[in-house]
Parts: sequence; C-alpha cells; structure tokens
Amino acid sequence: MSRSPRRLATGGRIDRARPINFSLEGRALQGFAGDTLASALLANGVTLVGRSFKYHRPRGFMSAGVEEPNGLFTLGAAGRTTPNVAGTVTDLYEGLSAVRQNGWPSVDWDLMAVTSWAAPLLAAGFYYKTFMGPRRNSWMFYERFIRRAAGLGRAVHLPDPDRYETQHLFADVLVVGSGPAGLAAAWAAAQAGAHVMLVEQDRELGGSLLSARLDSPEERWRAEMLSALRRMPHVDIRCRMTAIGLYDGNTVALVERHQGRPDPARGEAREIVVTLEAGAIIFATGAFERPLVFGGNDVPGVMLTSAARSYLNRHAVVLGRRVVVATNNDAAWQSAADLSTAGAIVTILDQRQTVNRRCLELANDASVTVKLDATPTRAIGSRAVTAVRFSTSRASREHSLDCDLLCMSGGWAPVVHLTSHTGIKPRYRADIDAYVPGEYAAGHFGAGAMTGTFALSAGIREGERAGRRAAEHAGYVSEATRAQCALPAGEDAACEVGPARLAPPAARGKAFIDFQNDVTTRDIAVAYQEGFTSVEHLKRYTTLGMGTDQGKTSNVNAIHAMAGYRGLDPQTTGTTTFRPPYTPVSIGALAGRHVGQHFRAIRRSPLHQWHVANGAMFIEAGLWQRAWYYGWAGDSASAAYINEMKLVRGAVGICDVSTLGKIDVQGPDAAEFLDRVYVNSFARLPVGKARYGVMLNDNATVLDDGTTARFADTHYFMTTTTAQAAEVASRLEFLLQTAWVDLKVSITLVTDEWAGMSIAGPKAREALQLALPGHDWSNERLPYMGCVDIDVDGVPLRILRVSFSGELAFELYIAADRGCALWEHLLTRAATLGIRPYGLEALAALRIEKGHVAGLELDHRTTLDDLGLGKMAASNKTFVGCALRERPELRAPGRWSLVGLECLESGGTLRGGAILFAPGDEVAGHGRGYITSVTWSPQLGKYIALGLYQGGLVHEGEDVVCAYPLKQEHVRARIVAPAFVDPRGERLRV
Amino acid sequence: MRHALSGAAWPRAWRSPQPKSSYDVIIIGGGGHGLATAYYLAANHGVTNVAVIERAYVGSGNVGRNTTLVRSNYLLAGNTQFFEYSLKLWEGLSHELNYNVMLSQRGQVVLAHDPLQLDGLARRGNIMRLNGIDAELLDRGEVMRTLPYLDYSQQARFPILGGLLQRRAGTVRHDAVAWGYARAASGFGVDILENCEVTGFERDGSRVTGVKTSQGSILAGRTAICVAGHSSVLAAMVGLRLPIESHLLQAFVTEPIKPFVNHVISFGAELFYISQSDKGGLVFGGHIDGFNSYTQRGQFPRVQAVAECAVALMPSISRLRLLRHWGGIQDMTPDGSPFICRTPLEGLYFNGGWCYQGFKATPAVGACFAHTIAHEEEHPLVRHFGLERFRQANGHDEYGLGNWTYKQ
Amino acid sequence: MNASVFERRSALAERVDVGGRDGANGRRGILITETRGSHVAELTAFRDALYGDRLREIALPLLGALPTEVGSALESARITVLRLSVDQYWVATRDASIVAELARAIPVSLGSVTLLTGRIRLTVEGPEVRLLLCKGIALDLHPRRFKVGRLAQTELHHSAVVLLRTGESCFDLYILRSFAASIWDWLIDAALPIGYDVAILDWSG
Amino acid sequence: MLKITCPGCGIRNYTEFRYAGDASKVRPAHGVRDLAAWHDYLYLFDNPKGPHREYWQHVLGCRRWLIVERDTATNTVQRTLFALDGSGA
Ligand SMILES: Cc1cc2nc3c(=O)[nH]c(=O)nc-3n(C[C@H](O)[C@H](O)[C@H](O)COP(=O)(O)OP(=O)(O)OC[C@H]3O[C@@H](n4cnc5c(N)ncnc54)[C@H](O)[C@@H]3O)c2cc1C
Ligand SMILES: NC(=O)c1ccc[n+]([C@@H]2O[C@H](COP(=O)([O-])OP(=O)(O)OC[C@H]3O[C@@H](n4cnc5c(N)ncnc54)[C@H](O)[C@@H]3O)[C@@H](O)[C@H]2O)c1
Ligand SMILES: Cc1cc2nc3c(=O)[nH]c(=O)nc-3n(C[C@H](O)[C@H](O)[C@H](O)COP(=O)(O)O)c2cc1C
Ligand SMILES: [Zn+2]
Repeated sequence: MSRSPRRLATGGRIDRARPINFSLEGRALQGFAGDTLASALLANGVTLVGRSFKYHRPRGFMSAGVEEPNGLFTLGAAGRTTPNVAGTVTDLYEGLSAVRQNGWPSVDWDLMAVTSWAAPLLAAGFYYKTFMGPRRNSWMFYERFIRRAAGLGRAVHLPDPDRYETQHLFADVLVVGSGPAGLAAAWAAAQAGAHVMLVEQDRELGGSLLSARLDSPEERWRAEMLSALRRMPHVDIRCRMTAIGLYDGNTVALVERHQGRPDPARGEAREIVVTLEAGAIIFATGAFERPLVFGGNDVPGVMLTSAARSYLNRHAVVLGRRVVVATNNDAAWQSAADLSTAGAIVTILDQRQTVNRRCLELANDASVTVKLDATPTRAIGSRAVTAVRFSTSRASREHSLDCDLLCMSGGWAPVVHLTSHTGIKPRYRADIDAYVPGEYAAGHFGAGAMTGTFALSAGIREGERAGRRAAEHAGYVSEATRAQCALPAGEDAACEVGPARLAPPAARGKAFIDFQNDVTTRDIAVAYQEGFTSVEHLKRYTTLGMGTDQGKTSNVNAIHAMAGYRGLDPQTTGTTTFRPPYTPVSIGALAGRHVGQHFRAIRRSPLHQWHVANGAMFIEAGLWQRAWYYGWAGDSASAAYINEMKLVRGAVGICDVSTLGKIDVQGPDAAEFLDRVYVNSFARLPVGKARYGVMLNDNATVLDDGTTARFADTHYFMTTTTAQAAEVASRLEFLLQTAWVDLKVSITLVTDEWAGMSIAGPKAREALQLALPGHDWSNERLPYMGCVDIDVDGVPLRILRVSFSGELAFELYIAADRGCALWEHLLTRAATLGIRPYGLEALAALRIEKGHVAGLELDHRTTLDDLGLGKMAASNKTFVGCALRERPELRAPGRWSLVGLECLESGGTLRGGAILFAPGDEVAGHGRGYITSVTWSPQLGKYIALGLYQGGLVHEGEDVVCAYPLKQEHVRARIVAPAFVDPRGERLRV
Repeated sequence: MRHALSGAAWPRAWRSPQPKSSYDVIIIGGGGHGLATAYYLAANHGVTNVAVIERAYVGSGNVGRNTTLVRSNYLLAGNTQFFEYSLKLWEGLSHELNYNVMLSQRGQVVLAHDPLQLDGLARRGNIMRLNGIDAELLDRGEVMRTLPYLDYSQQARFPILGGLLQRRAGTVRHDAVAWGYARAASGFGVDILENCEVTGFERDGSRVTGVKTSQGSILAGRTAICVAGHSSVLAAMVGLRLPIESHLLQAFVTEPIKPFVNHVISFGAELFYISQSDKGGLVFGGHIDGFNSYTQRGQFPRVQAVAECAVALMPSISRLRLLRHWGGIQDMTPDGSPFICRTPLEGLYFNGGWCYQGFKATPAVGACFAHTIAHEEEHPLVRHFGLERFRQANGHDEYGLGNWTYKQ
Repeated sequence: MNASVFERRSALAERVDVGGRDGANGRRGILITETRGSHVAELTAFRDALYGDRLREIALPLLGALPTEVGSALESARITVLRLSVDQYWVATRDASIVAELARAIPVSLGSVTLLTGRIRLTVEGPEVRLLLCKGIALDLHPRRFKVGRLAQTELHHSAVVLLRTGESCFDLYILRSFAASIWDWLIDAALPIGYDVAILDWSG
Repeated sequence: MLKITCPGCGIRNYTEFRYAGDASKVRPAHGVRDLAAWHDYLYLFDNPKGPHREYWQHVLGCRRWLIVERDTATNTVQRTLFALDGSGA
C-alpha cells in the first residue's frame, strides 16, 4: 500500500483497511474508503485541478463541499462520461477514472492560458462590444472560436447505459440537513410521534460535525444522537440524498445517488428522483463559508478554512506545513488550532482589531501565531501559493508571510436556497453580515446556521424547537415529549463575525469573486460604471453566479461589492433569484423510467398481438400503435396499401377499427343531448339505425365526426375518431355537468371495452354468411346504416352496417377480450373468399377515393361548410357552435373549402402539403389552397387528392397547379368533386 | 471596439433619469418589445420625447428568460411576411445598434414523427419557399446525417420520419437585445424609468392621458402597453377584457459543456426544443404548465416531463445535468397569434398576446408598433393582429389550435 | 358463455408467460398476478338522489352487501364490490350470472349496467409492494393513510387506473386493456431491482 | 406541486386533472344565437392576478368536473366543489 505524502498515519473518517484504486488522466492512484475524489487527490499531492473558464488560470480546490467552483472533473468513459462533476462531492469508488477539464492540451500545461494576456479584452460585457466585424454575419465566424473556448467539460454523444428512477414519497416531517440542527430537529419531531424523513446530501450524517476531531465532544454528541435516531422506528434516514427544489404545496424534489457503480442489468438506479410531500419541512441546511477577496485569491493553495479543517479531520490530509489563516470571524480560529495541533506552523490573520477572549486562548493553547487588524491583500505564487501579503490599518507598508497553504474565511452565508425557491426573498442581517430566510411559509421551519444561529448549542435547541413545531403542524401534539436532548460537553466555540473587507479594485493582482466564471472586482467596477448596477444586471452582465456552483461562494461577496459602489446597504440591493435545482441534477434522473419505449404509454388494440404475429407493420397514431400495412400485401407501405385497396374493392378485407373512440350514451334525455351536440338530428334516428354525425367546437370549427347508432330509445352507441376520443368525452361530460345539468344522461367511455373490425368489400356479406351462418345478413334485415345487437353462442355482438371505404361493409363490435377470437374466426371461415387484413394506410386511401374527410382536413381550422358538409346542419334545431358559425368571415364565399383533385400528368405525383394555384397565377405567396391528403388510386390509375381551395367546388372542372417548391415540382391537376369512386353510393347499399 | 480593447469601461449603457411630468409617448414595459418600440419611434419616426416605464429592471421579463429561438417558418399569410421581416431586422441588428446581439444562425430542424406531421411540415416549407424564405425538407436519412445524435434506435417511442430545416433560423443573446435597444433608445433621448410600476391610468373620458405609477402620475399624448404576461392586469385598469390568459412557461439550462448541439432542434412528438448557448449550456423548453398563473415559477412534474422529452429526443443528454430552471409568464391567446393595435380607448395602444413566439418578433414588433403609434394606424404587416378579429372569424390560427388558450 | 368459439384472451398472454426475475439482492420481493376470467360490471344510477337509492335496493339482495363509503370496497369469496362514487359501483366477480342478473334487475330508466371487458385486473403483493407502487402512483399508501379496503381512481403511467388495497401488502389494480401491455412492461421494469414473480389466476374454468 | 382536493377522491396532484379555464364566465343558454354573447364567453377573459374561479376535470380519477377557486398569484387553492354543485356564481 502506497503512503501518500500528505496523509496522516492515523485519524480521520477514512478506512485505511479498504484502499480504493482510481485514476487521474490514466495515472493510477489510491485512496481509501471514506475519501472523496478531492481528498484522495489532495492526499496524493494533486493540487492543480482545473483551469478557469475565461482566463484558464490554474486552480486548486477551494472547498470541500457542493459549493466548489474549481475542482470539476469529467468522470467515466464511453457512455458513462460525465462532465463537470465536483471532486469535492464525489465519493471515491473502485475504478473511478477522472479527467481534469478546460485545459488544452492539458490542465498542467494549458496553452489557452494565453487568453489571460488578452485579459483586458475579456472584461465584463466584452462580447457585446466586439466581434461584430465588418459583415452582417461576422459574429458567426468569431462564435466558432468562442464556443470552442467556452463550456467546461466535454460530453459524448452516446446513450447513457445507466438506469434512473422516480418515486413519490410522503412524510409528516421532512428534515433537510443532518448537521447538529437537523439531527436535533429530527429527534424532536420523532419524539412527538411524527414520521420523519431525514435527508442528507453527504454520504454521512453530521454536517459540520464531521469536520470535528474524532476525540471531540461534538463527535461524541453526534454518535449518541445517531444511535438515538436509529432506534426510532418511524425515522427514515437517507444519506446521499439532496433536496434540489422546493415547490408549491410542501413538495420537495430530492435526488438520491447510488453509492459507487450501480449495475443497470440488476435494475440498480444510478440516481433516484423523489417527489416528496411533507406535512411540515425543517430546513437545517447550514451555511457556506465566504471566501475573502484579495489579489490572487485563486492561486492553488488558497482555500476556505472550513475545507482545510474538513480535509484534515475528516480525511486525515494535511495540506500545508506553513499555514496562514485569514479571517474576519471566530470559526476559523478552531480550524487554525486543529491545523496547528496536526503539526503545521500556523499564523492567523484576523481583520478585526479585537477578538473574543476564547479565540485568543484557543490560539495560545494550540501555539497559533496571532495577528489582528490584518487583511490579506495578495497571494503570491502562480501554480501554488508561496506567500501572502497583508496590510494593517496602522501601517501603510505591506507585510509578507511565506506559506504553502492560505486559508480564508470571510464570514458565513446561510443556505437560504430552498426556502427562496417559492419566491420568498432573503432578509439581510447586519449583525452577522448575512442573508437569512425572509420568512417561512406555513409549515416551514429553519434551524441552525441557515437561520444565522451559529452557536452550536443554540443551533441544537433551535433544531429541537423546529422539530416539535413541525410535528405539531403535521398533527402530532404531545405534551409528554417536552424532553430535551443532551448538549455536547463543554463550552460552545465562539462564533462572532466581523464585517468583510474587500480588496479595492485598484489593488494588484486579480481579486476573484466568482472563481468559476472568472469574475473579478474589476468586472464589478466595470458593470457599475456602465450602469449594470442592479444585482440582476450585474449577474447577467458579468455572468456572476451563473456557473455550475450557481454562485454559492460568490453571490454575497458580489452583492457587497456592488452595494459598496452604490452606497446602499445589502438589504436594499437584495439578492438575485434562487432557482432550483440546489445542485445540478442529471436529466436522466428527472426522466426516470420514462425513457425509450416507456417515454409515453403505448395503447394497443385488442388485436395487436395478432397483427404482430401476422406480419403487420405499425404506425404511431397519438398514443396508439395501429397496423399500418401487412406483409402479405407488400414489403413497403407504398406497395402494400395498393394491394390491400384492391382486395377491398375487388373481394373482401378486414380492418381493425378498435382504436375508434366509443362512448355509451344512455338515459331518458339521450336523444335531446345528442341533438344538441351534433349538427344533424339524432332524436329522430329510429332505433336500429346509425347515422354519420359531426360535432363542432363552440367556435364552429369541426371538433369530430363519427357514426352513432341507436339501440334503444334511451341508448346510443357513439363512435369518435381515434385522435379526438378523449377530447370528445371530456367535452360531453363538461356540457352535462356545467351547462345542461338538467339532462338525465350518463356517458360511459367504452373505447377499451369493445374490439371493432370492419369487413369491407363486395364479398363482405358472403364472408359473414360463411363465418356467422346462423344470422340473417340480408339487405332487408340489415340495410345500409342499419345496426343490430346479435348473440352468437351467448356472446353479444354489435353490428353496424357502415362504410368508410365506400364498399359494402359491416362493422362488428365484440367484447374486447373476445376480439381476437372473432377476428381469427372470420379469417378462417371466409378464407375461401380470399379475405385478408388491410391496414391504416389502405383505410386512409380508400376513404380518399370515397371523399371522406379525416386527418388533415379536420385540423381545428375548418368549418362544416369548408368541408362541404354544411347541408348536414339541421335548420330546425340548435347545436353547439351554431351561433358563432354565423360570423361573417366563416360564411364568406371565398373560403378555402374541400375539393377533390385528379393528377393530370402521367408520371406526375401529387403530394400532401403542395400549394395550389390557378393556372394564370404567379407561383408565389400563399396560393389558393393546398393538398391535405393524397393517394394513388388503383381504380383510376392515377394520383388523386383531397384539398382545400379558395371557393371550393365552384371551380369544379378547372385546372390547378400544385406547387411543391421543396422538390422544385409543379404538377397540374383538375378540381373534381371529392368522390372518386361510386359517387352515388350504390355499392354501399347492395 | 476601442473601449473594449483598451479595457476601459464604456459609459453608462443607458441613462437613469428622473421621470418628467409628461411625454409624447409612454411605453409601459421595459422588455424587448417596449424598448424596441421606443427605439424605432426615435430612429424611424423622430419621436424622442418618450418614456419606457419598467416596474423592475430592464429585461426582467420574458426577454430575459426566454429560450432565444428566432425563426421565420410560418404558414399563414400575414405571419410569413411579419416574421421574415423580423428575421431580416435581426440580421442587421448588431450593426444597427452598434451592440453585438450575437445572432447565431445555426439553423433549426423541426422533426416529424408521423406521415401527417411530415405533410404538415411540407406545406409549411412550401409556403416559406413561395415567399422567398429558406426551407429544406429532410427525410429520415438526411436528419440522421444532420443530427446524428438523436434517437434512431428501435427503442425510440416516436420514430423520426423527417424534418424541416430553416438554415437562417437560430438564436440571439437575449439580454443583449434588451440592453442594446435600451442603450440605443437612451442615446436618442428616450427616458428609461426602471423600478417604476404602472398602477393605473390617467383618463379624460374615453381618452387615456397618462399613467399612475409608483413614482407618481406621468402624462402622455399616447400610451402603449407592452407588458407581455401582464397584459390583462394592465387592461383591467382601464376596464378592458382581452382574449388572453396568462400562463407559465418554464425554461431550462444545463451546465456548460463544449460544443454538443449545433442546431436548434424541435421535437415533434411533444412540444420540446433545444439549443446550445455560447456559454455552453444546453437551453431547452417545453409546454406551458397548463393552467393560468402569475407565479413565475413552475411545477415539478413539468420539469420531469420536459426532461423525458429531452432524453427521448437525444438519449446522450441523460448524463448531463440540469443547472437551473425558471419560469416566465406569457400571454396565451385563443388562436396563438398576438395583438398589435389600437384599442377602444383613444390614445391607448396595445401589443401583447405573444404566446411562445414574442422574442423572435422583437424587432418587427418594435418597428410595426412604433409605426402604429406614430401614425395612429396599424402598420400593414400587423393588420391581422387586431383585438376584434374573433368577432369575424376564428382569428389567425397558425397551428390549428382550436380556441383553447391552455392546450397549446 | 365460456364455451363460445370466441374465447377470451388476455392482453398480457405473451408477457405473463415470460415469468419472473431476481432482484438486485437476489430476492423476489413482488408477486404480480393477472386474474383471468373475471367479470367486471359497472352499475350507475342516473343523476338523481332517488335513483341511487333504488339502485341500491335492487342490487343489495343480489350482491349481499354494498360498501357504505365512497372510495371503499367489500370483498367476499365470489365477489368484490367497489364504490367509485356515490351512485357508481363496480362488481368484480368470477360468476357471470351475477352480472346477468343485475342487468336484468335494474331498469334502463334507472341507470345502466355495463360489462367492462376492457379492464385487466392485476394483483401486486409482497413485502416491497409499496416501494414498487411509489414509482408510479402519487398516493400515500402508508397503512395509516390508506387502509385495507380503500380504493382510489388515480394515475399510473399516464393512464387512469383503479387501485384497491386488499391487504397490508396487497393491492388490486384495474387497468385499461389498451394500456395493459404498456403498464405491464412498465411495472416489471420498475420491479426489476426488487425482483418479482408472476402468476396467473384463472377463473374461467 | 399544485394540489387539488377532489370532493370525491380527496387530495391529488394537479397532473390527474385537466384545466379548462375561467368558470366565472356564464355560458349563453343553449340555442341563444347572440353573437356578441358567445364571443365574449368564448374569447374574453378577466384573467385576474389573484382569486380565480376555474374549471378542472378529474380526468385520470373520477372524471368529474370541478370548480376550483385558486389564487393565480400564489397558486393556493381556497375551495373545490363539483361543478354540478356549483353552477351559477
Ligand atoms: C420560458 C420562455 C421561453 C420563450 N421562448 C421563446 C423563444 O424561444 N422564441 C420566441 O420567439 N419567444 C419565446 N418566448 C416568448 C417571448 O419571450 C415573449 O413573447 C417576449 O419576450 C415578450 O415581449 P417582451 O420582451 O416585451 O416581454 P417582457 O420582457 O416580459 O417585457 C414586459 C415588461 O413589462 C413589465 N411590466 C409588467 N407590468 C408592468 C407594470 N405594471 N408597470 C411597468 N412595467 C410592467 C415587466 O416587468 C416586463 O419587464 C418565451 C417565453 C418564455 C416565458
Ligand atoms: N462559528 C461560526 O461562526 C459558525 C458559522 C457557521 C456554522 N457553524 C457551525 O456549523 C454548525 C451548524 O449546524 P447546522 O446543523 O446548522 O449546519 P451544518 O452545516 O452542520 O449541516 C447542514 C447539513 O445540511 C446538508 N444540506 C444542505 N443542503 C442540503 C440539501 N439541499 N439537501 C440535503 N442536505 C443538505 C449539508 O450537507 C450539511 O450536512 C454548528 O456546529 C455551528 O457551530 C459555526
Ligand atoms: C438563454 C438563456 C441562457 C441561460 N444560461 C444560464 C446559465 O448558463 N447559467 C445560469 O445560471 N443561468 C442561466 N440562465 C438563467 C438565468 O440565470 C435566469 O434564471 C433567467 O434569466 C430567469 O431569471 P430569474 O431566475 O432571475 O427569474 C439562462 C437564461 C437564458 C434565457
Ligand atoms: Zn375525483
């Protein structure tokens, strides 16, 4: 086992017995269970971990958590390549392979760093002022280079082999964050009897307590609390789970990460997105440490103080031998002491003139050198920090201190992200120089550092209180459980915060505010001078806070800088808007299992399996998959449908029409009801008859058409188009429940209850006689548009003699689960007639020959009259849409209305979407109409079409030009009545 | 360029004046439309005594939160010319404003997943070509060559059959549009009044004579409403009801990555479109949340539904990570088309109802609305966009939406 | 009726036959059963308070008992009665004659009896059943919130389903036939990490 | 997440419902042919930022039509009832 130079021999929360192999750019390295990628790299001496976005400056880790702006890696290979992953939150796993980003040719030797010579050019807003070039489209030229330079990691165009899931969970009380405040809150809420879910993004519970030494009272308290919580049966504890967003109605979105490498073949999900509904929510999300702003504050080796402590105590990594800790607050003193105790030579520079007695004692006990009134002005070093310059208010001369680790602590920024997601603005508290939640929605509670309560015991008590109140809000009031939990032994660490001093923009060296997006104090000055002074303008002009870290370490410093220029206090300037997700979340995780074939449910007809087994090809029709054509007829749709058409016109075919919407309309007022919704009359439809009907929207466009049959005085069976079935049903229910509440009608959607099949062709009757011989199929018994319920062997069959194809046809409906048997029965018994199935393509072509409207003719823009159906409208009754149908432009004679078209050019093709012109017209503009549906007509031996044309059939017999400039085609056609086959309908009635 | 090279800051982009007591024209709303209107009033009509009144900061509305797609692939007479005019104005805008708005004509592909959809695209493409607008119809193979990273596998729930490509379509840097127009308008003397909310109107009978604001009353010869999602709120202040419902549309951006998607791609199975910003984030959007709302933040199920579309279209996006999502309030109209017109009240002009499509229209709206205000008569390119159009017929229904504001 | 040439066929025939799979931990925490040969009928009264009471009067002797609460069900050996809304009941039974009797007994002027042949009944059960269902159903199924005998009309994989809790860790799902295969595929995919067995309960014999 | 309490089914996610616009508008009685009345009913909206009375159908649940009173500025729901019980104002 290799010894890393910076790893302590003992201590930390790593398991030295479980080494983990990983690699950086192919170089084999080793860490331990309990390491993050960041801690393992640091232990191996890798301190240069990335290049910055704009200037390609070398960068090291700044933090040890989700706020990390610098240490982003591309993990994995092939389809598992994942760019922009923060090493600080990546738990090390066996075989992990990482690549540093944004350096070319490599992060160690980055030639792009030359861009920093051109730095003046890259000041805030430079894009807007330049690159316009001499020509209108010059930007497109520059953009190529800018795009290549922009972006952080590189993604691959390979499908993701991993699996994700989504879940819906519920809890009485959700506690976000497992620091001392969160642990206490969960404990108290559970004590009161509430079902508690405690979520923590880290792999371990404890939050900031994990950075304490293992022999500390804090750690003992943590351990006791955890075992108390684990003994409570209704506490659900989840680590590696991040609350990513707070939404309306106490909904929290969370993402849970799989530990290590999940195996998709065994169903393991890489990430699970949970939508959680909670009775009450406690936010115990802690606080981020703010960086200090001084020249060169981005040099590798400059780091947040809390991070250095975390690496030391949690991962047993010492990051420097000569350490300077620069701070404005008490918390850093503990870190300084711990670093010193671990063997480093530590100096603390505190900006304040005086500090708490306890801090000084702590420093004294740990042999930390103290310099008060000391503000860092500049870090020295390029690829690693070598010294720090600082100034005091008394002397004008700068002092210098050599160091190999420079820790900074500029105060604390409570994590107010989640509470702000629903629009609550944070409030500024001057006493701690920080933003805290402005208020809480009902049932929301805050506790600990996120509310600005930095003292440990106070945070624990606040957590407890929040836990009890949350439980109470969720309905658990229990007087018996006022017991308090124990507090950690000893006195709390001091936690005062002084004001943060920013380096003036004139100071030497770049002083970074947003490290990832390379926004410096100078950029803020530029934005100020140019008037981009509101925090939102500042953000957008400089891109501040817009990186992968969303400004977790930079927003507050930036606001302070701008507030300073404007002479305003930070309450007035306010913050930018906090938006979900709190930390980036995989798009695959959001999609969960709704991927591939599961993207949207597939609806299948009761005959689907038969089609599959018998060589059908399928086509999407909304959610449905419908049989498009059958292998028996040809290898492609264009070949097959013609043979299928011929079969129907010449003998007999059978077609699955189960997808049609079916609605049972029953009740004493059923007739009146249908009279109101259809343009034509259904009240006078005799029992035993069916009728084609059209219904309109209120605005008089056609909503749907279909056949409705009457089986009893009070019972109708309605069919709708496949596409509009859901819409029609909802509409009918709407009318009955909101407008016509006096009608006694019940509507039942029975689409799924019936299998439907159409037997069509001159031999259709023969086919039925063969297949169902016991019944009278004669024209007398069942004439055209007749309907009847029959019984075959005790099984009810519903027969409608209707035709879409124009041939003699019968629609048969049977209980859905018996559909396949009937279908097979028909095919077998009538086999001698040559009966075969035909698909949607042939069905559509047959109806074009017959001139029936469908598909693109019913496009929500056409009216009854546009479709040539105006005469269907009954004049002696009113129907939905009849009022607005009278609007002048809908009645205008020049409206585009339905025509038939015949191709006049042999070898010419009519195409859907061609634009129609009169022969003398200039072929430009919007034409006089267009082609909606086209088919080759085997009957006529040419292409025929339906279309909409200005004035419609007034122009019957005239020629038109069908322009299809997309293919440079102009084809001549003739306007004809839209009924190409059997215009008088004789074949239907035989 | 000189300022840029020297590294010195430019002067203030736009002045921050005190409101005057009256103006010739007041424009309510400092979004793209309001600012462009002010600019063209000054630049094209010499009307410079103008105030743009913005309740928050310039660009805080939809101009600053949209998915930046510009295109002119329209079908209906009226729309084709209007949106093509707009695209032409985009093509010269950076130079006109001396401000780089970063028009990036990377091309847009609209996909079709069933034959009817493909016919619909063909019709659209044919109309475009017949009006001098570039369009190409791609079959499945051509789509595969152009966009090799979409899902062409057996697993694809809605197979891709083809698409319509407009090469001149693309994206524009949204904030730069607001800032560029604000800067140029301010340069002409237009007052841009930020953090000033209009709370009512000054009236003299049926004539609107100015506005009440959070900073007091300001009078105007003509007053123009340009408030995007809040049109009804403003209209209610003068007792008007509009054919508009306000709906929430969400937008999404991923972490920045190296060039990954070149075109703007629009899925055809559901409303979903994606492009990559110059900064490297994939920017995408979908359907409105589906019920009216002024909350400017979305519902989580829509986030998931949009992510599902993203993966359905482009499986490799699965591992990329969502960085941020936000919402904007947009006016939805029964026919999906906007309004640019006079109103029943004298001195009051209205522009709104832009649904999903107002960003691409920004320059044309500015030019045509400015004309309408200056001439007290609608510009010929916007005559279809009147408030009264539903009294005659069903309006101007580009996508065949029926009459539903919330189903589009 | 069952001897007909038009025999009933499951929408899931090929799917159920494939059998179960072990989960990530080697176990099978879920059993999914398709019930074949059951009959589901819907009884509704037209909108009128009196009609509903009449309907109940007629149905009660035929069904033995009716659930009193909307959103609950009563199960007996032969028959399950679900009360979906005030005057809307489902009767699920292996006994076709009950449905026929109901249809005969309830006058058409009062309401309707519709045989639902397009509903598939799946039973999902096992120690991990809530984990499975939470992947698709947005209801709190903790037993203190959703008790045995409760039912809900709700959404699963973009379609409307009826969910009935028949035991602490046992639920019936009534799904629409056209969605059935898709929901099945989705369910077993969701059950993959948990591990599942499949079974058929055939009542048609 | 917006939640709607269906009087029949209890509290559910809004995704089980479909929204259908302003319920305070009065639909002209069937058979009325007044163009202006239909125009206003169909095309004009108060669209308030604040309390709004609207139709939703519990389309993936009991299929009943509901009237929901919701604040469009906050999405908080004040009241839900069956449309049948709430017709009129
Ligand atoms: C998420 C999203 C994505 C979109 N994607 C696209 C796209 O890709 N392509 C496209 O073409 N279009 C898109 N749109 C639509 C487009 O953004 C808008 O149609 C367009 O920006 C509206 O015009 P505007 O820029 O003037 O609006 P806004 O920028 O919204 O301007 C209106 C201004 O009025 C102000 N205001 C409101 N009330 C008052 C008051 N009382 N007093 C003073 N000021 C007031 C607001 O603060 C706001 O700044 C999208 C919209 C959204 C929400
Ligand atoms: N002395 C000081 O000035 C000072 C300042 C700040 C903090 N502190 C100390 O820090 C501690 C604060 O305790 P605390 O409990 O409030 O905070 P904490 O930082 O200990 O715990 C917060 C926890 O919440 C988790 N978290 C945050 N956002 C999350 C999300 N969206 N999803 C899941 N998990 C999330 C974090 O990972 C962390 O574990 C105290 O010990 C306090 O003394 C001291
Ligand atoms: C085209 C476009 C690209 C964006 N890219 C980013 C981005 O890279 N990083 C980021 O943080 N936000 C990005 N945003 C979102 C903004 O931060 C912000 O959320 C949005 O403008 C809405 O404003 P609000 O969140 O303040 O309400 C982008 C917005 C748009 C419109
Ligand atoms: Zn319901």
